[in-house]
Amino acid sequence: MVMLRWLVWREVVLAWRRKSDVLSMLAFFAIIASLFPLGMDPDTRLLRTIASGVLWVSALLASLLGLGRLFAGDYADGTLEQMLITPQPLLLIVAGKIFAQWLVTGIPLMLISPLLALQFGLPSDGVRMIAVSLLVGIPVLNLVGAVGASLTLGIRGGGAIVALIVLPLCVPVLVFGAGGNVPLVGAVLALTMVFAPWAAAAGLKISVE
Amino acid sequence: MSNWYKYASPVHLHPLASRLIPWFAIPAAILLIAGLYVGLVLAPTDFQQGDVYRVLFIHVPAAWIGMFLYILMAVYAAIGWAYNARASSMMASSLSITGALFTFLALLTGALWGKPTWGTWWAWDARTTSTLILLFLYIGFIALQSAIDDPRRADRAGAVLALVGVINVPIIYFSVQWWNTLHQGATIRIASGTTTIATPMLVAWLIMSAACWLYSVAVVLSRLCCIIEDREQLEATQ
Amino acid sequence: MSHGFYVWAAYGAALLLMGGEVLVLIRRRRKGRP
Amino acid sequence: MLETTHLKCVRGNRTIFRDVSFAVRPGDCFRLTGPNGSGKTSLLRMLCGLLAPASGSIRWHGASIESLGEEYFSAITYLGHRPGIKDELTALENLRVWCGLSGIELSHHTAASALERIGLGERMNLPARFLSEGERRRAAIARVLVRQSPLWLLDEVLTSLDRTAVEAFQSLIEDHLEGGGMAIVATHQDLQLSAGRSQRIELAA
Repeated sequence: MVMLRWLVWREVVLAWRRKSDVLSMLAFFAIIASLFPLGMDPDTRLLRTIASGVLWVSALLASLLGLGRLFAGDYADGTLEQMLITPQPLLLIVAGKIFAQWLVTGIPLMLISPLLALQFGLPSDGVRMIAVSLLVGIPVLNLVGAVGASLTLGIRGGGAIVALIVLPLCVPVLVFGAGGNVPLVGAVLALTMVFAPWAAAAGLKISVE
Repeated sequence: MSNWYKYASPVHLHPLASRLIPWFAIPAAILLIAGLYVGLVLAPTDFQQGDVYRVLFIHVPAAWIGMFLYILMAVYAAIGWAYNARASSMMASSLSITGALFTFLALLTGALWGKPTWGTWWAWDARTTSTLILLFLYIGFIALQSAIDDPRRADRAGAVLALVGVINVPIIYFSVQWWNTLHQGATIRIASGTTTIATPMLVAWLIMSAACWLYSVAVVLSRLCCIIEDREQLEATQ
Repeated sequence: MSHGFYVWAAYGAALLLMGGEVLVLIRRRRKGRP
Repeated sequence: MLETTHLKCVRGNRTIFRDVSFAVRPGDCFRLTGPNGSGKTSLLRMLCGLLAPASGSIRWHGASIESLGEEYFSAITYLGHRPGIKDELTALENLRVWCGLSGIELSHHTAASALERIGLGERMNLPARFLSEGERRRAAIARVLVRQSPLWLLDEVLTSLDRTAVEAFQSLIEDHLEGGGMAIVATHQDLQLSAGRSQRIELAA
């Protein structure tokens, strides 16, 4: 418990002192979501039908951008090595880091999504639907993203490869989330919570060795 | 039983694999020629579909092989990781290329079948979409492995990814199916084949399937030999 | 043959891909040997 | 007691060293020397359990370190080549967070006195990015003071330390050895220790 408290404190303080990481991710989210209407006929009916899909895809891409800060910095300065040899279960450390990642990147994404949803002329229950599905679904993106980030640590061209391996794995949550089926998103979340921290921990061990 | 274990080591596996290749490659070639003859010449024109159905002689085996090889790849990768069996990991790397190739072929032939049958090259139906995602999963695996220089790390990282992928495959399939029923507009159902299948059609399909399976075994073994040789060379030079 | 183009394109693509794979492998194996 | 038998290290496809065997007893200080690329860092990382040996075994009090897992990790302090100091955190925060991650709640007071002892007293509240290389190194060294672990694994800790810091560090090691501690130090510089038994492991290129 001491460990988890310090870990989360550390991640939050680091994110706060280097705000540009999170802010640029949020700006990225807003820009992508705004580019879609510009790329097509901004007819209200059309915009309403694509709104949830566009916001979900934008959130997915933005969360990919946020993955750079998850392990890479700690890997480069040697902190990750120290984390692997603390007398604490690695699974717990990884889970804590993913939780902190959700706290500092996932929650802000979810919070600005209703604002962006207004651009698509959605009625209030449509906006609520998107916010709720992102609330349950973004943790899945953080969890699956952590697996990709751990496996590509220190690889040349890692950024592109993270996208290649994470995006296909996010198909189910994207489909259920954009389709507005919150219970199924929750089911995917439960399943991902079981497997992803384990896989990310294994990936870290492989990558740090 | 115990002497089977020695094939877990690449050095012992290489001669065995090389010796096995012709046993699969030659029948594959013969069956392929026979299958092409039966499928393109002997099988009669279908009164409903015309000649397009002949595409299915490749399409169906390709789709099956693409799917099956992914699972097989994950199994080999997992064994290689858990038991530190390098040969098994190399097998997984070898399978990934052939699997991706057949998945791509399934999509391509599917489009060529769909255009005259459904009137569109690409339909977002459940099966097509899941096959596309499967191809993306293969591409991710291949890209990850080829980006890592240390072969041992590549093997293990690939194993984790393959395992995560294989857990995901049924979920992806289910999600795509659910999505498909949600958006009824896009559904196009394949006319269920209740029409009696003429014997030459069935024979052609069986022969082509057998040829494709044998071909993939031969090619995978052959690539396995290449990978073993490459790694031995790496070790020898350093 | 009706829709001949599609049938020939499909078989052509299949043979091209498989043949290409075989060629690549044969060249790789030749190179591997001294 | 730490005991290694016939350790072999393979990186990529290159064998870096083989047949490295030694035993570290309480009061021993091993100096690990060898040219660049001879595997000093790899050997230390193996002893930490970060890197699995290609063959051979590492035992801590008779049990292999893999089987001990976290129990072994609580017995070691490893200072790596890259010190693991976060630029955005102050030296004090870095130390407290590091302890926190090990599951130890370190009071502000204890952390501050450790940093004072290592000569960072005035600058412990500056973000680490304003510290010099040597000061960052000291901030990392402060870890061995706050966590009483019997085995220290130190990789090139003396680099960019000035003479007073090197002397202070040597006296730290002496105290540690006198109290029955063990240390393995990879370094090009000489260590003049007046306590404990000094030994040397030389890795060939």
